[in-house]
Amino acid sequence: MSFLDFLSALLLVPALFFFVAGTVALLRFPDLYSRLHALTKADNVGLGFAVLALMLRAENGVEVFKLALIWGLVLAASSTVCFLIGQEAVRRGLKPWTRQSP
Amino acid sequence: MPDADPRLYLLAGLALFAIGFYSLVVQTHLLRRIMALNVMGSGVFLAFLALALKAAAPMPDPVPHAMVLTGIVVAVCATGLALALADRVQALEANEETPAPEEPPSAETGSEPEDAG
Amino acid sequence: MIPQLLDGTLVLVVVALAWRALNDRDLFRGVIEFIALGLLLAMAWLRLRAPDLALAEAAVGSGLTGALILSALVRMRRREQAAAGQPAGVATGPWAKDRAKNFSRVLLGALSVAMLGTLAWAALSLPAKARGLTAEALARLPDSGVTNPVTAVLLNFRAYDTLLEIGVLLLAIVGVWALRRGEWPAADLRERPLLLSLLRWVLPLLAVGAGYLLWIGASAPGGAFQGGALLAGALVLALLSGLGRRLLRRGRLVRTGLTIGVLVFGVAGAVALGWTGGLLQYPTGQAGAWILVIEAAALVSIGLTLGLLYLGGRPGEK
Amino acid sequence: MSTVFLTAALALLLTIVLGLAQVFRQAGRADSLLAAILFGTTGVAVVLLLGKALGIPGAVDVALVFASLAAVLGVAFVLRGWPPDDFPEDPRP
Repeated sequence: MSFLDFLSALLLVPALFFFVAGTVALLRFPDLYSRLHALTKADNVGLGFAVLALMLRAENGVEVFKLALIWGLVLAASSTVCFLIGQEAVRRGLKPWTRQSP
Repeated sequence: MPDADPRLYLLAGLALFAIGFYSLVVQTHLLRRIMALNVMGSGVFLAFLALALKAAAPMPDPVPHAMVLTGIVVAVCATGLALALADRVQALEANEETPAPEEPPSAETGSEPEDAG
Repeated sequence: MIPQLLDGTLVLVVVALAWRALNDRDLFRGVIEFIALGLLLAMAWLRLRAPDLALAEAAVGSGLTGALILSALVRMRRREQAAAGQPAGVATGPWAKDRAKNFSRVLLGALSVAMLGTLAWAALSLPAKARGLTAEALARLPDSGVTNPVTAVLLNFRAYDTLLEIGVLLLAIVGVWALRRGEWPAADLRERPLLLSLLRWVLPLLAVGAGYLLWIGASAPGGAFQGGALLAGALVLALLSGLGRRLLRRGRLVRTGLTIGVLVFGVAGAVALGWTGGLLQYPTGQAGAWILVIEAAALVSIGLTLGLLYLGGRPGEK
Repeated sequence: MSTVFLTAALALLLTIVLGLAQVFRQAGRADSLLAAILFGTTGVAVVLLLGKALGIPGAVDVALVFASLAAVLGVAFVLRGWPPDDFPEDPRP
């Protein structure tokens, strides 16, 4: 196992951590708005680490470029979609969760 | 990396087919029935590809792959057509029950939906 | 150990999701589970070493079919509410209490299980190794004009299948147009500037991606179907945001685009018949160019057809 | 090395199973779609890792298509696919 392999495997650890964190957040957070964070933040960071790990093991430059493109696409798309969902939820009158609410 | 066991995926495909068949008959909502047809199709695809993997000398058999590719695209087209038909059926039923709420333009298309399917 | 675990998990989740998707009390959740099923199937195709199909499933199975069914669901729900005049219950499942229905359900379940058992017995008694057509396909691959075996089968060895399939696509869109008039998806982009800024670069990217998949299909996973599905995704986005309105007004252009696949394919078949004496038997040495031209035309037709299916009817103003 | 990638793919698949639990239990409509979008992002990672572990070169393209079509699905949901009678529940304790 070369140094690059080791580094690549090491990068997968935070990737997994963030993915698990995103899923747990989806399960545990109290309302739609907070659950949106699980999508936009944790998962995208996790994917970023996974992409980095795979970039180290890529065969050529084209693959590195494609991986970067995938990450950019997911970042832009998921944040836009999350904003749209949040906006629509506000328009429909969904109240954000507060500690006081039942 | 060893290949997947074809038998496992074969059984899964058959299970999807059986589930789809059961739901197709039991469920009454048209949308569910359309989804059930899709699931049955996916089961067939899964079984087909598992069989293709059995011939994995240098690579899986490309002929079933091409057929399933055709099948996937035809399935989505059939789904689109079926959804339009289901919509017509629902519109006609709604018109029968209540005297024309505000059913916009679709009523003027002449023929019954049945003879287009 | 790890591969077996992965296979087992994947298969279990696929079967469980299929059951839930079709029998969930809440129809909307059923649709969501159906979409997730498409996603997992794409992974299964990858595991079965069928990347061509994973591409198609990723685009068509989970993306387009999901969007189609979701919009149909909302349309039906709106009508149900308008007809009933009350907030309709979530699902109209067959959860009737009466005995006769339950009895027939049990009977059907038994029948399904029996069918599954018979099929499984038949399938498992097949020989473990099959010869298949791999060797034949690979032997003729150098003559086919492409190096991706799946594309070779689709557009050379069994090109008549594909010709008929493009015809089926045309029939489907004709059927949909005969049945209904499509709705104008009315989204106001001025309210959603962020969406506009996303579309500004995603739409061109999708178009470029479609071209890329078409080009690379000759030598690697990809081709007209996958590219067409990407194009359809771009068209759906354009229709949703109202940017596609201008395209739809140009009816003749749309109709030409819808038929160009069948036309080019048919003309190519006729010319090849006169030239070499075999239907869709391309002249020696030129197969690659023929395939590329046919695929390019098919890409436009497939993209337009799948995208316009989302409209759910013929375009046209009131 | 491919075992490492395969193990990571398996772990991500398990998080998808976990997320499915969120869909299965009585959650709101938008929430179950959120879970589906989450599967989209996780699915991209699974496809990439699986493709690397199995040595399938086309997997990067599959992930690319996945990523772009996830956007289509999300936008389609918000603009045309959100049932009009949503939000009977929420927030839940």
